[in-house]
Amino acid sequence: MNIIDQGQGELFLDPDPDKARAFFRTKNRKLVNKVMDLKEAVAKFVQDGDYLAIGGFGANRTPIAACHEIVRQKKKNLGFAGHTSTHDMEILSAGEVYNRIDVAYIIGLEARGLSTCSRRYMESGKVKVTEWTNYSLAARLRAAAMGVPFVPTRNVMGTDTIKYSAAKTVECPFTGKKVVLMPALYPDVSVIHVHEADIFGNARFKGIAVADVDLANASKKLIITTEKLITSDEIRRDPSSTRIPYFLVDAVCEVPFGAYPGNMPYEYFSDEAHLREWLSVEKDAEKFKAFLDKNIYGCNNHEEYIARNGGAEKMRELRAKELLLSKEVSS
Amino acid sequence: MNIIDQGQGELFLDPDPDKARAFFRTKNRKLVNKVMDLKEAVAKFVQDGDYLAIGGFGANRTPIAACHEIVRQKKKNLGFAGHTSTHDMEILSAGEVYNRIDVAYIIGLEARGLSTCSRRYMESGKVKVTEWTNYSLAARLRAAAMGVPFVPTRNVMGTDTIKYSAAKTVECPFTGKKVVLMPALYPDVSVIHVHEADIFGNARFKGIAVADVDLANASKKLIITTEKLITSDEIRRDPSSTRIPYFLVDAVCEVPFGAYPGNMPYEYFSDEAHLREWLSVEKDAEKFKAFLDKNIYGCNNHEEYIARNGGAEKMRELRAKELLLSKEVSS
Amino acid sequence: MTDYNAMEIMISVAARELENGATVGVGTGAPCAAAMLAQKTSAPDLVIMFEAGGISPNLPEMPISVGDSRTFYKAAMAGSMNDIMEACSRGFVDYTFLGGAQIDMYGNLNSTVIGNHANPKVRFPGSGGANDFASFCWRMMVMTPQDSRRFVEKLDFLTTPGWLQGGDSRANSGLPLDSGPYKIITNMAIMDFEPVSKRMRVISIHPGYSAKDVQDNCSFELLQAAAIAQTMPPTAEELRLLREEIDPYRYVIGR
Amino acid sequence: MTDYNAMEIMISVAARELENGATVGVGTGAPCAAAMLAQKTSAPDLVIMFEAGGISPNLPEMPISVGDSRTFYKAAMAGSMNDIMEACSRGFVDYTFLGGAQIDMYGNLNSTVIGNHANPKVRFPGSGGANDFASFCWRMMVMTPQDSRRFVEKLDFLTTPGWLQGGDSRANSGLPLDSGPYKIITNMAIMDFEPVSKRMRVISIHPGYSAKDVQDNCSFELLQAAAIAQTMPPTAEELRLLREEIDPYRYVIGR
Repeated sequence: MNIIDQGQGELFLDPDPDKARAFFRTKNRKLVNKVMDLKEAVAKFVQDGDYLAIGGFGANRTPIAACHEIVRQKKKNLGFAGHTSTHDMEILSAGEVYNRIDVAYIIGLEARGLSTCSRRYMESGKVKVTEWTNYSLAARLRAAAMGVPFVPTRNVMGTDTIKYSAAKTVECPFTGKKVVLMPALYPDVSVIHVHEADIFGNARFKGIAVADVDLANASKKLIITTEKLITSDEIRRDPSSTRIPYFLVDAVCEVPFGAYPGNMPYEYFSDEAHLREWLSVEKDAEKFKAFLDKNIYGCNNHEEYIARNGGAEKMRELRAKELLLSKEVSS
Repeated sequence: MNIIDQGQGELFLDPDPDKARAFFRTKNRKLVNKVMDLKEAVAKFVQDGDYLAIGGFGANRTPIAACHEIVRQKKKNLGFAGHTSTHDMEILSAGEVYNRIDVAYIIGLEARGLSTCSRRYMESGKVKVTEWTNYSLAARLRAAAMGVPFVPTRNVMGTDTIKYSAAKTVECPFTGKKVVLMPALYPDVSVIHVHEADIFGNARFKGIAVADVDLANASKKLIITTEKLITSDEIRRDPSSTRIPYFLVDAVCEVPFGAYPGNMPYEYFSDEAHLREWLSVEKDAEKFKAFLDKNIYGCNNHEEYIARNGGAEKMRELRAKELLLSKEVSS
Repeated sequence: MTDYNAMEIMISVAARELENGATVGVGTGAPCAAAMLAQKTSAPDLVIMFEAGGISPNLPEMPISVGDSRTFYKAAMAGSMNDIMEACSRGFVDYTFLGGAQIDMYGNLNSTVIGNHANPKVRFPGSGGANDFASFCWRMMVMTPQDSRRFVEKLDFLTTPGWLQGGDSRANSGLPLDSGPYKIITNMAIMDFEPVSKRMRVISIHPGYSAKDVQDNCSFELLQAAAIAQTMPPTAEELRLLREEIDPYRYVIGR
Repeated sequence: MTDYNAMEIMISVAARELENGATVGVGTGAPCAAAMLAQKTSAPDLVIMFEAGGISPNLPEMPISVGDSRTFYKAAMAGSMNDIMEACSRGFVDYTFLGGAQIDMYGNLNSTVIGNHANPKVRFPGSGGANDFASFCWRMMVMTPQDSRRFVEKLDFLTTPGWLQGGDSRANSGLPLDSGPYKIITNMAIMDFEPVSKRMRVISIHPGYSAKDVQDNCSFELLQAAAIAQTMPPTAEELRLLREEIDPYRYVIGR
């Protein structure tokens, strides 16, 4: 193919579908019990140097408990898909667990402001950066999910965003138009948080999917954290609701409130006060160290973290906020 | 792009995404009542010469009532996506409504045998044929849904199937591997049968999706036939269940048992006796003419067709069969 | 004269640009407030889409994130990012509102870095969905304060496409045809783009500001429309809706 | 010796090829019967997938269509055609069973036309999902009657890829690496493919048939394995399962 234009950014992963096939061929297709502790799942499936992707959307249905555990286990030299990453990136930056990143959206927490910690780490020179966009990374996951080396898109042309990416512009042989080829992205390991899963890994979630279905299909290793385990009979009673089939999944970890302090649709809203505390405490190195010791390094698990930040009463508040119960009271 | 190989088959539709965009720009995005009689919807949105695609899978969640209406209105010179087409094609062939076809699966009714009527029409020389595969046509719809002129796949290489298609083989600029580019397919009009829809066109279905979500996104005009209308409040109570958003939809037609004699998941099983009758009566031109007069031309609508083939009692039987109630009785 | 602040007039002006029955891809903050105001005034059938998957929600309050539960509250559909981005790519989305650290005379935006990319002086979030929306949606609008450090001669990094280098450059770029920047709304004025050169052009100035004020707060030369209008200030009703219904806690409109 | 018919031995032999915990993409009829038999004997954890979207159903009876309700009855997931085909494309599906009107010495199949394509003597259904499964699944198997008109020197139309022209031709074709035809199961014998030439080779002959019978019912020269086994006939248990549980109405195994 004649390449009209191509980015000079580094491609961190091999888009070769035959190499991915050789790996996927070895994955176990049996219905086996994959339930394990999150500590064990992260120790077993997140290896130093792996390329990591995190499901959800920044602080929405995001496996925050897993991000804490990855930092707690002091993983190093990870690659990271900075795809709609917000609080997840803030946590991973605090642990400096990654040294290369595909950027779509980073550093910011949307309307909440920017993370000093993420920004400091991104400006430290310790991180290799390739630039993409939200759709570009979603398209790269789609290509991997399809088992092809790329998919075409029509964004980024004419910008520095493509110049610092690893995409290539070619001429469409059907229309003569320019299209951008987005190379397949097969993360080594991903973590996705869901509402319900069975012990084999069949998983359901409610609300927006973001890019999680393609992410699940594209990932070589996949850890599912779930608000609760359900029976396989319940999964099979309504197979139309299954979003992630079991054979993609390596570990199933039951982590109630696993997206806290983020938002879990229909279950609990985000803890904005705690997220503001993160953003402010980051500005003071001393305070931030103490904050991390309290909330991550000093906790054995997510349950302890929640206990230190309001516990059951706080969860009740956040559930009421998610369900907008106040509007019912006032009306 | 250097073209290594390309099919000699005719490409019946323009894969240019800018032309599709110009059309989609003009589609009404307002929440307006789109409920109308199927007769009116077919008269209004299926024009002679249009390229037609039919949702579902042959005789499963397929808009059979719409196929009858298209034949009843004697539409002519349609293009047709022969994608997993079985009983739908049998009906459309009986009316000789199409004169060009993209073939993935045609003529057969799977385990039931082959349709003499479809085969006779396909062997008549009246139909232009381009060859594809089930996934190739699904991929072409996916490309259209993505708003790009093609997507790559790794099937068909080295076969006559690609030789008689309109696909092109190129070298992947990332891996040097050969990939096939499947041109986008934007049907002029499609019909999809669902379980539930609101008056604006927000639609839900249960069970397998086949290629209907991409088909809905790819189609320039879209007719939804639904087992029943539901309130928009019910749609909005559970937006995660919406498979087709209203702005894709031009007409909503409430057609109970609209997939009969095919299978509608969780509602009614296929009427195998009646499908066998179709296959046998086709072999005798006289008998077939009378059969079509009785079941299509002589009916005003699907309700009359059902009344002539067992009516409510038959529908009860097929529901019991779908739900496997006999196994509960016997156990 | 009704009393209002800079954010309130920007949001009111932006809302008026959205006609009834249009589709708009929005982010959090001012763009979302503008879309909500439009729904409560001239465009009750305006269809709001959020890049994370929310389609046509009945927003109960302003979202904090484009992916939080509010973005698909009583929505027509809770879809995926690809559902939204592909709808944009197919030409189903009419408008989007974007912002950035820098904007140039062709409406190109920088939200990536200040300084050079290898070791930037300042690192920003990057494109997010901005480049995608600006590439795909028919008409891209920007709400931003009028400030010489924002309105620059040359961007440090071209994150998101406007009219690129002007003239036919966008038409020849490969980006979808006939899409591009439409209006730039600041605290001082409304700008569009001169059809041939695609350079930014002042078409309306807000009460209390002069053409000189606008140019003095822009580092490149602004074209002037033949007739420059005076912007209609926010109406009492627009202000009431913003202050009482849309942003009662003044997260966006401030105090 | 237990009494059985041609279809029963083909299905029994096919079932034995499917190891426990493998994934298999199947159609209706004999392939589905073989997969169901495997689940009831040596491969309880065999995962069945149907091209229309059904993943790992608990089949209550044999489906009439690869898209009917039975194909996702109590399934792990009722997905889409792309969910299945993309799983195959990614290398998640180990086996598939196919058939056709013609097969050649390299396991290529014709299910499109007899005669020339422009005006065929006979028109068949076309590829359906066969080309896709044969392109993507690791090991493609065929169940077909041994018949000189089916086992032909040259196909009228190469619908579905086997080893193409043999040797390295498939490896160089662009199709996924290391995928291809594995076993051909007929009413008389089991064939595999000689590793270098990729030509069809007899490895086992069913009771009651000779090497000559097999060759006499094939239009091309069959290679012979160094040691040719005698196929184990269907066991009483295999026959009981087929006749009583899997196909009680004998739709597939006949009377």
